Order: sequence, then structure tokens, then C-alpha cells
Amino acid sequence: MGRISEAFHQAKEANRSAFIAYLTGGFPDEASFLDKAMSILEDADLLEIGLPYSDPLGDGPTIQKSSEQVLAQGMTTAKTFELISKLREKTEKPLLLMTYYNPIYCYKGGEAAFLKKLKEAGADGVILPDLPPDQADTLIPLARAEDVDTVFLVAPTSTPERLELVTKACRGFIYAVSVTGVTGARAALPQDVPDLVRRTKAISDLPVAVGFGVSGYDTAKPIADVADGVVVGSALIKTIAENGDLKALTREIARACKR
Amino acid sequence: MGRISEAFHQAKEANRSAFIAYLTGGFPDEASFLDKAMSILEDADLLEIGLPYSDPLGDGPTIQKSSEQVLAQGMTTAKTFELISKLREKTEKPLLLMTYYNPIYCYKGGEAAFLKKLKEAGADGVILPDLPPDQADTLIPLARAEDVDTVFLVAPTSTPERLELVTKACRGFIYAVSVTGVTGARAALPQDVPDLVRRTKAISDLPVAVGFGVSGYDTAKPIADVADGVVVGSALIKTIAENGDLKALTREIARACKR
Amino acid sequence: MLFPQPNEKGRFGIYGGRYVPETLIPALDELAKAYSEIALSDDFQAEFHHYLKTYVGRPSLLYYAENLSKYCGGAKIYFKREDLNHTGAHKINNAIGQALLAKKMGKKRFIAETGAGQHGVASATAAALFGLHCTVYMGEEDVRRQALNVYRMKLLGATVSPVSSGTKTLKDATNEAIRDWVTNVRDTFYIIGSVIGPHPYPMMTRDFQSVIGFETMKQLELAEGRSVPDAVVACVGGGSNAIGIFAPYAYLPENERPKLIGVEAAGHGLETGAHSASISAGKRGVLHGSLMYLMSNDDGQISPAHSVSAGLDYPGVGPEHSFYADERMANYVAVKDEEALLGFKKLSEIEGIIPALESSHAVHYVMQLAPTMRKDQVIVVNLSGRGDKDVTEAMRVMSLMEANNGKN
Amino acid sequence: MLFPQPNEKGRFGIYGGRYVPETLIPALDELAKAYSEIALSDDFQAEFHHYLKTYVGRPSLLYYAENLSKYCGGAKIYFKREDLNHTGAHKINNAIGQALLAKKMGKKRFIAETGAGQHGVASATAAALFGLHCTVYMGEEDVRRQALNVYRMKLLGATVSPVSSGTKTLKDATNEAIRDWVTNVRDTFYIIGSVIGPHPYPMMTRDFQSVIGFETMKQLELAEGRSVPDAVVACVGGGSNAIGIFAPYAYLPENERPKLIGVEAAGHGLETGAHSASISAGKRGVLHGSLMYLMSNDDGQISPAHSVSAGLDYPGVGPEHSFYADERMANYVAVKDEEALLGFKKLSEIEGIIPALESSHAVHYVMQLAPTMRKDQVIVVNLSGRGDKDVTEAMRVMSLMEANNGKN
Ligand SMILES: Cc1ncc(COP(=O)(O)O)c(C=O)c1O
Ligand SMILES: Cc1ncc(COP(=O)(O)O)c(C=O)c1O
Repeated sequence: MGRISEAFHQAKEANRSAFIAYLTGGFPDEASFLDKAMSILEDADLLEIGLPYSDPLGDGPTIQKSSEQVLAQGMTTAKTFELISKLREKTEKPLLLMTYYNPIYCYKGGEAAFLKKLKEAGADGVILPDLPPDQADTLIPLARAEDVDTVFLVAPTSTPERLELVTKACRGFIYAVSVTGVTGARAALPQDVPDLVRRTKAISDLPVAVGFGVSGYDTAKPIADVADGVVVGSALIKTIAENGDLKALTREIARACKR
Repeated sequence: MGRISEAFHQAKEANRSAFIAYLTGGFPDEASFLDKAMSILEDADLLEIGLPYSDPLGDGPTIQKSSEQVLAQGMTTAKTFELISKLREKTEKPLLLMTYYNPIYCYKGGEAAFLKKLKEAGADGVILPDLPPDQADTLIPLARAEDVDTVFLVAPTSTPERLELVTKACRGFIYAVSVTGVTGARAALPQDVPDLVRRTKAISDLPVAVGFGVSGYDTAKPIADVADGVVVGSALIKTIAENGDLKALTREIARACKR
Repeated sequence: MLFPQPNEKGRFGIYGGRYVPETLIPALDELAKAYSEIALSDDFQAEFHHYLKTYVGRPSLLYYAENLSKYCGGAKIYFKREDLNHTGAHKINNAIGQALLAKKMGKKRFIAETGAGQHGVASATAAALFGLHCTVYMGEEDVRRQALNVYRMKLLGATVSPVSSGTKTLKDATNEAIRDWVTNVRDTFYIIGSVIGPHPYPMMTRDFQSVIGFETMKQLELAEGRSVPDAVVACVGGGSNAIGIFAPYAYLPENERPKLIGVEAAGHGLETGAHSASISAGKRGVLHGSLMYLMSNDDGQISPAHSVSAGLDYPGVGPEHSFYADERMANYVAVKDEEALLGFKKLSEIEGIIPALESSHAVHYVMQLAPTMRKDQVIVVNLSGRGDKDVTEAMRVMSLMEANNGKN
Repeated sequence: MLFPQPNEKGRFGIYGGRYVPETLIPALDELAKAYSEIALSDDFQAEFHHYLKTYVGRPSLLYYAENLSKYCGGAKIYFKREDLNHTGAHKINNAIGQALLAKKMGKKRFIAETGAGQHGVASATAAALFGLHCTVYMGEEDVRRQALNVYRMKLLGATVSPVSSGTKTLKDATNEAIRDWVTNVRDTFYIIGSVIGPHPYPMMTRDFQSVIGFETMKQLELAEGRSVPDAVVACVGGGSNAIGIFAPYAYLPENERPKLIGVEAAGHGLETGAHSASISAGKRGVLHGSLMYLMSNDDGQISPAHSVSAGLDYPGVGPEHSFYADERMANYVAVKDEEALLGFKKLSEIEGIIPALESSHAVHYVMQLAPTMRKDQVIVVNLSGRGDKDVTEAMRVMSLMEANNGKN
């Protein structure tokens, strides 16, 4: 079992929903990134590292700004890989790279080289917000070969056929998007989240994590009740950006994850 | 013989070209107008009084501005008639009104009333820069009835047919325009002035005065040599506006008028 | 001659004539002769219509405004889309016609006056097309209001000469153009932009613009099975777009004639004196070479006109309109600035067509007229130009108006 | 399907595809289905062409530019006058097509991105015509450069939403529109303004714009006795006007195909990096949902594009152009800012036609090409839009350039 499946397995055993944290690579700056990540991982079960991108069209303002900031500070794909390596030296928890497709496409050596490098750096999986599985016919086999889990997304708008297609292409877990919309902390989430989780679980044995919009206990709790994982990103970034109490937030989420 | 013919006759007798001065009615202000006019008439043989008009499309900037100024000061057609009356009390020299057509057309009682009033005020003639004689078929007989001389203009562009038509409609004198253009003092005048004067005199016994552009001795002299009268307007207005030596100018013109 | 008026003396009834300095009379004689000998020839007409078709993009559409008609809930409203012409207004029809005639006459230089800048742009365009230089006179106030068109004229290679005398608008620009013409009459052709000026200008401009009305007849015949609508509505500044669509209908026998309605600019309101409604609130007088309805005081001093639309901001109106008004061949009404702005907004929002502020006067009027008519009746509105030139000024005025309304 | 490409997977060769969040995939499926079932139906096509004819004013003229042809001294130059369309550019063809489809699909709200503002105006216009609301995303930098069009959109009742992220131009406006769409996908129709975006957009926009090329064929047949010219020139931003005129020629057998030349914006020069020449100086990559030629750095970060013309200021180019380029079905060249401004000035002065700055790139190129060709050869240039929206900015840039030249 890979680290990702293992993490979900352990959470389930502990009657918890897994806490999946997102942090933009190199945010708030290269030096503090590792500290923030390690601090978050004291409470979180998995970490998504975002490859900063110039045109993050699936992201709301919080993550957009964090990307702009770190790019302006000189973040690159190579440096993101380095940060993953350094994290891997400090933790055995699952690390995933969340990236738009163009940085993979443009990588020297292409998809194969990118995935190889990612694996070498110590990552366990990749999340691809703008690459639906039907556009990934070359990437998926390469990822399988490198044993990098491929996490694709299902959405409230997904039809049964799409659910079938997407869940089949996933390894590690399935990422269910809570809202039609972009990333960003929200005060409340739509009513139909449980339905999407149910529909997904009905056709797949993989764990299902729900993300987009989780901002604290109140939004995390109802998700934790139905899903195998809760993804939190913008709320963490915002807390760091505003020098808020990061520890309090991660503890709050972890608490919400308990059933 | 009317005052106008008489004035030309006397000038001719004295081997002079007549000096015809133009002054905008009420310029530079109502109070000083009479003084300026009387001062000018010490050297000039005839005086044209311009009825100030909002849209003097035959005039250059100097006369335009003088009109704008006096209109802003409250000049009206009635006040212009008053000024003529007052002048008539002081002088026996010929007085002519130079006016665009709309103030006549719009006058209460129309052309007839206007001409009657003009005559009563003591004027001897009217000069109509935007009323060619073929548009004056009602005005001309009314003027004849009031014994107001009608002065129309001939231009360098006038064809033989037009010369014929215009000169026939004139009484008092014929106004020959020296240039294709608007009023305004010029440093030099075109070469073809003598030709226009000759062509006009060949078909009419009336005196021919030349105007537009006369600025001083050098421009007046060649006209005086060929024509029966020299008209000076903008140069006088300019001198008054700039507080120049009006006397020196009128003397200079009078000197140029001697043959 | 296409129409029974003007008479052989260049007058429409008593209106028209030639009240200009003698210097210009021979040029007008030459022009009248050239017009009848050259411009009315089949060859010239063929060439003129060739340019209208291949360059201007004529015929302009006759557009059935379904949304607006439904919104008004009465007669069917059609728009004659002069706004789709190259350069964006009806003015180009006449500018091409006059420029082509000038070229045939061997003239070397063009001058023009402009208010909204549309005639200036049209003249500059015609000059570019025929390879001649054009100087455009434009009041300083209009230079400010219609900055976009000033740039366009300059780009087209024309010289824009701002006029600072008088009211600094179209009237004074016209004075200045006439002064230039008097000075350079021998080689210069003055392209007059409306049905004003000394004979033969009002006739000539009317004839060149009458393509609008003749096209409308044909197009309406196709669309509605009859060439004559129940009413024809057009805004009236000098009156060229209105005459262009009226003239082919105006001389029909009275019982066949549609209602012809000219919409003047009531500015801030006729009672305020700040308007441009020469027929509705003026009297007879002479300006720019012809006798017409005119705004002037008892002394015959021309009154300053006012309209939110620079192209209507003119104190006179063409002699032929003056004649129509007296003979009751057409009716003339007036629409205020703020009403025109309502028409401007409404047509933009409801049909996706931004009309010129000038044309917006006609738009507002038709929105009042249509509901009073039956659904089987038909109105044609001449949409004389597009509003791109006006959006900046309109936004400025509308936000001022809102601010003022807020205060009350 | 009208043309052999894209294949059943929505790709032109390797280009195109659907690189978008999963949330949008069902909407794209729904759209693709509606497009083939509704939009390709005879009824829909009839209705679409009815609007093109009665509202847009099509067919647009094919104008023989005699002055410019003589000036260049080579091939005969024709302009396809998309600038005469209602709203002033080719964009309206596609906006009407997509909006009509959206209406048939029961959508309640439109969104659009815009660079020069022409597509925003076109979308706002279509929205007004069909009675729906439209929100237009526009980069803050473009809001400044194209103020006139911002006003126009507002007047048409649209909401203009300035975008301050990234480079504050078209690319970022498109990101923001996609974010809106992801959020409101259930009732919102995204009207994309060029041949970009995920399948079926590039195909759909191409098909709606191909009316330009099909009309050209017919008109050229009438004018020259042959429907195929020797060369076709068009500017390329996203590539919709170019595809519109190229596509009907592009799939002809190679020996019958005219030279197709796409003119990209070389900005300050390809060597400076400050340009928008994705094919001439970019490499493959993914942006806004499809694989295409693109300007990005080694890490795949999108490079900021630059062009004096807001409508070309985009770092990518449609997948079909990328395919044409690889297959050598068309050639792509690049023209610099200052060269485009020369074209802009020259066409204004010599033909009286002020082109959009975008189209001016094609104008400048044809002025280089025509002299190298024979007098019996024919070039058609797609004059994609009019320059009214650009005159203020062009005057500003030209006077800056003159000031700089003065210094050297
Ligand atoms: C669009 C438009 N309509 C109307 C007018 C008014 O002129 P006329 O009354 O001669 O049509 C103008 C004048 O510039 C104009 O630009
Ligand atoms: C007039 C004009 N031409 C060209 C373009 C570029 O777009 P495309 O390459 O899709 O034709 C634009 C875009 O706004 C435009 O307005």
C-alpha cells in the first residue's frame, strides 16, 4: 500500500476523516515554507504542495495571490521539487503535488521526466486541476510506471458517465469538489456534498476527500461526517498571510475530522 | 446731388481720391464713438458706420472682435441709429450704414421701416456685404423711395455679367473689393486692383471706391492713383483698440489720397 | 432636377436664395452649372452610386426593431441604419457626392465646417479617397465635445482648424469656412454638410442624401408590401438626414404622403431659450447664405443655440424644411436633451444599437408616437448615425444629471 | 461539421482538447451536443444568417483598394470590410452565433472576456438583442487603453468587471471569465471571443466566423472571375478573424490553395520578448483549455504578451492555427508595433479607412507583400475592425514615438 492509501486507512481505523492540507510551494517564502508545512503536518494527515503558477484558473484570490507572491520571489519548478525533497527528509506522511498541466507539458523531457523527478523528490501523488483524465492518456501510464498516484477531481456537475471515467483514473483517493467554483474559504457549503460523496463511493472503493471552501470547524465537520478526507487550503494560506494562529486552525480542523 | 455724390465730386475737383473711413457703431464704447468718428472725419470724406453683428462672415478678426465687444457692451440697432443722428448733428459729411442683411430682415416693420429710420437718423446710404443686388429686389425700390443710396460690392471674381448687374443697382458709389477675402489690414494688395477698377469704370459713371486690406500709405497710394475712393476700416479699428495714434493714421491716409 | 423645388431662383417658396458676399456669386454660378451639367448626368450618377455601394456600403439596412416595437406596444418601428455607413453617419453620402463633383470641376482643395465632427470626418474621408487636402473648421466647444472625431479627421490627413469666435460651435465654424472660401474661392471647393447655405447647396445636398429615402421605399416595399409607411421620423439640425428620407415622400400627393416628422433639439426646454429648435421656436431670417427659420433676437442678432448633441447645435434650419413647415408638408416637434439621452440609453439596451445623440432625438420621439398608433401601422426612423462619438460626453452628462437629481 | 478538422476528440492534429476543471466538462459536453444538434440544423443556420443579414449588415463589402494598390505598385489589394459590421468588427458574427445558441439552450446569463473591447461590445450587443444580461471581464490595462469600448458596453447594459490579476490584460480576463463560468456553470453561457478555449469552442467560433471566407469567395468570383485569390492576409491574436477567412480556403487541395498568411504582433520586436507572436516565437503549451502555440518560459509559466493593439495582446493562438502552422497550410509572420502604426496611418490617409490597430498589422504586411507580386495577382486582406476605438491610444503612442525619435 502506498503512503496515501495507508494514511486514509489509518484515519479510518481511528474513526477520523483524513485532514488533507494544501500549501503553495515556497509560501510564504522559501525559508519558512518547511516550518509551516511541518507545523501543519503535526495535525494534518496528508500535504498537497501547490506548484505556483502564473494562470491558476481554478483558484480563488487567496491561492492566486500566494502564487503571484512566490513567483515574484523566484520560485520555480526545480525549487518546488527541492522543497519536496527536504520535506520528505523530515516526514513520512504522504506528499502530493498539485499542479496545472502546462508546467508538466513544458518540463524539459516532458511528462515522463516530470513524474520521474517528482517521484525522486519523494512525492506520492499528483493532483491535476485542469487535466481531466480523458486528456491524460499519456500521463496516466507514465504515472503508474513511476508509482505516482494520480488524483483527478469529480464535481457536483459530474454525470454518472464522468464519475465512472474519473474514478477509474484515480489512484490514492478521489478529490470531490464541494462547489461549482474555484478554491477559496467559504462560510457555508452547498447541501449537495453528501450526495456527491455517496454517488462517488457507490462506484469506487477509493477514499473520497472533499475540498474547496473549507474554512474551519463548521464547514469541515459536515464533510468529515460523510467523506474520507477533508481538504483545506485557502484558509491555511490566509491565516499564514495574515500572521494568524495557524496552530489553532489546524487543531480546529483536526478536531472537526474526528467522528 | 446727394451728399455722397457731392463728396466724391469735391474730392475729384481737389484732385484727390476720397477717403472713406469705416468705424463699427459704438466702438470702442458708446461715449467715445462720436469723438473718434469726428476726429476721423477731420481727414476722411465719408464715414461708414458698421452695424455690429453676431455673425459678420465677410469680416476678418479685427472687425469681428470690435463687433463682439460692442454687442457685449449692449449695442443695438436702435442705439446705432441714435449714434448716426448725433453724428449728423455735428457734421454734413456723408454717413453710410454698413450692415449684414439679417438685422434689416428682422427689423420690426421690415426693410421699409429700417430704411425709413435710417434716413431719419440722417444717413445717406447703406452698404450690404451679404446682399447681392439680385437678392435685393424689394429693398432697392424702397431705398430709392427713401433716397438712401445703395452701395453694392464688386469683386475680383466678378464676371462681366455680374459687374453689369451690380453697378446698375448701385447709387452713390460702387464698392470694389480689392481681394478675394474678408476685411482686414494687409501689408500688400494684389496686382489686379487697377484692372477691376478699370473694368468697373468702363461700364458705369459712378465713382468706384476700393476697400479691404488698406493699412497705410503704401497700400492706399496705389489705390488712390486709380480709384475714386479708398476705404479704410480694420486699420482704424486696430489703432483705436491698441490706443495707437489715430490722428497720424488718418493724416497718412489723407496724404496718400492726394494725387 | 429630381424634385419640384427649388424654383429657378434657387428658392423653396420664399426660402433659400444667395445671401453671400459678391465674391462668391460667380463660384455659386459655376457650381450650379456644374451641378446640373455634370452631377445630374448618367455617368456621374453611376459613378456616385458606385462609390455609395462599394465604399460607403449602401444600401444601408432597413431594420425592423422588434424589441423596441414590442416595448412600445403600437406601430411597427423600422430604423434606416445610416449608422452602418462607412464613417458612421449619413454625412458621407453627401460628402462623396460633393467631393466627386469637385474633382470633376478640377478643384484642388476642400474645406468643410463641422459640428459633431461627422461631416468633418466624412469630408476628410472623401478627400483621402480622392487624394486632395481638406481643412475642417470646427468650433472650440465642439472640438472638446467630439474629441474622437477630431483625432479621426487628423488621422485621415485633414487639418482641423478650431474656431474660437462667437459661440465656438457649428454656426461659427460655418462663418469661418465661408471666410476661407471667400479668400480661396478660385481653387477651393466648400463641402457643406447640411441642406443649408446659398443655392445650389441645399438642393445639391438634398439630392445626394435622397438616396436614403429612395432606398427606404424599395426596402419597405419588400418588407411590408408597401413603399409608403404611415410616418417617417428624423432628427433635424441643418436638416440633411431628414430631407434625405423626407424628400422622396414629401412631393407625393397629399393623400398618399406619410406623416413626416422632423425632430428638433429642445435643449433645456423651449421656454428656456437654450435650444436649437429653429422651426418650433424661431422665426424667419438669413444665415449662411439663405433665408430660413432661424433663432435670432429682435435686432436680428443670431441667438446662441444649445443642444446636448453637437450636430443639432445650430440656430438655423434648411430652407426646404422651412418651406415644408409653412406648407404643412411636414410637422416639426422638439425633444429635450434629457429626453434624447433616454432614447440613447433605451435603444442601446433594448436593441444593442447605440445611436448618435442627434438621432436619439428621433428615437425618443418615436417612442412617444408608436404607442399612439395601431399595430398594423409602420413608422420609419432615420437612424442618422452611430453613437460611438458620443459615449464619453453622454456618460458625462448623464452622471451630471443623476447628481443633480440626487440633490432635488 | 463544416470542415475536416477538428477530429472526433476535438483536436486539430495534436492541438486543442479540453484542459479545464472537471466541473466544466459536462457543460462542454452539453455544448458540443447542442452545437451539433441545434446549431448545425437548417433552422438555426437560417435564423443565424437572418441576424447576420438584417442586424449585422452582412455581407460585408469586399472593397478593391485602388489607391493602396497603385501606391504599392504590385498585386491588386482587396479588403474584406468587417469594420463595416454593426459594432465595428468581425467579433459580432461569433457573438450572435453563440448567443443565439445559448438562447436555444435556455441559458439565462452571458459572460465574456475581452481585450480590445470589441468582443465585449459584441457580446453585450448580442445580450441586449436577446434580452439577457452579460458580464464582461476585461483587464485593467485594457480598460484604460480601450475606454471608449468600456463606455459602450455599459451603455448596452452590460456589467464590465475589471481584472487586476496577473498582467491585467486579455489572458487574465479570460482566467477570470473561466472562474466565473466554473462557479455559475449551470445557468451561464460563456461567449468566448476567439478560436481558443476548450473544445467545442475553437470549432464553433471558426464555423460562425467562416461566413467571412465564404462571402469572400463569392464576392471575389464576381469581382475577378475567380473565387480564390493568390494570397489571403489576416492579423492573428487568438485567431478568429484569420480562421474566419482562412478556413474555407485552408482545406482546399494544396495546389488550389492561396497563400494564407497570418500576421502576429511582434510588439517591440521578437528579440525583445515583448510581443504576442505565439507561433513565430512561442512553443507548444496549454492555456485556457487547449493545447496550442504559446508564450511561456521553461517552467511553463505563461509569459506576459505585449502588443500596441489590445486585441492581439494574448500569449496564445488558436489550436487550428497551430495545426495550420505545423502542416504548412498557412504561414505566420510578425509585424511590430511601430510598423502597425504606419499601416494604420497609411490606410487612413490613402483610402479614408481607419483600421483597427489589430487589423493594421495585416495592412502593414500587405504593403510589403503586394509590391513583390504581379499586377494580375490578387490579395485579400481581412480588415477585421475599425479604428475608432484606437485613435486616442494611437495618437498617444505616435506622439511618444515622435518624441523619442526626436531624442535620437
Ligand atoms: C448623426 C447625425 N445626425 C444628424 C446630424 C444633424 O445634421 P442634419 O440635420 O443635417 O442631418 C448630424 C450632424 O453632424 C449628425 O452627425
Ligand atoms: C478588430 C480586431 N481584430 C482582431 C482581433 C484579434 O482577435 P482574433 O485574432 O480572434 O481575430 C480583435 C480582438 O479584439 C479585434 O478587435
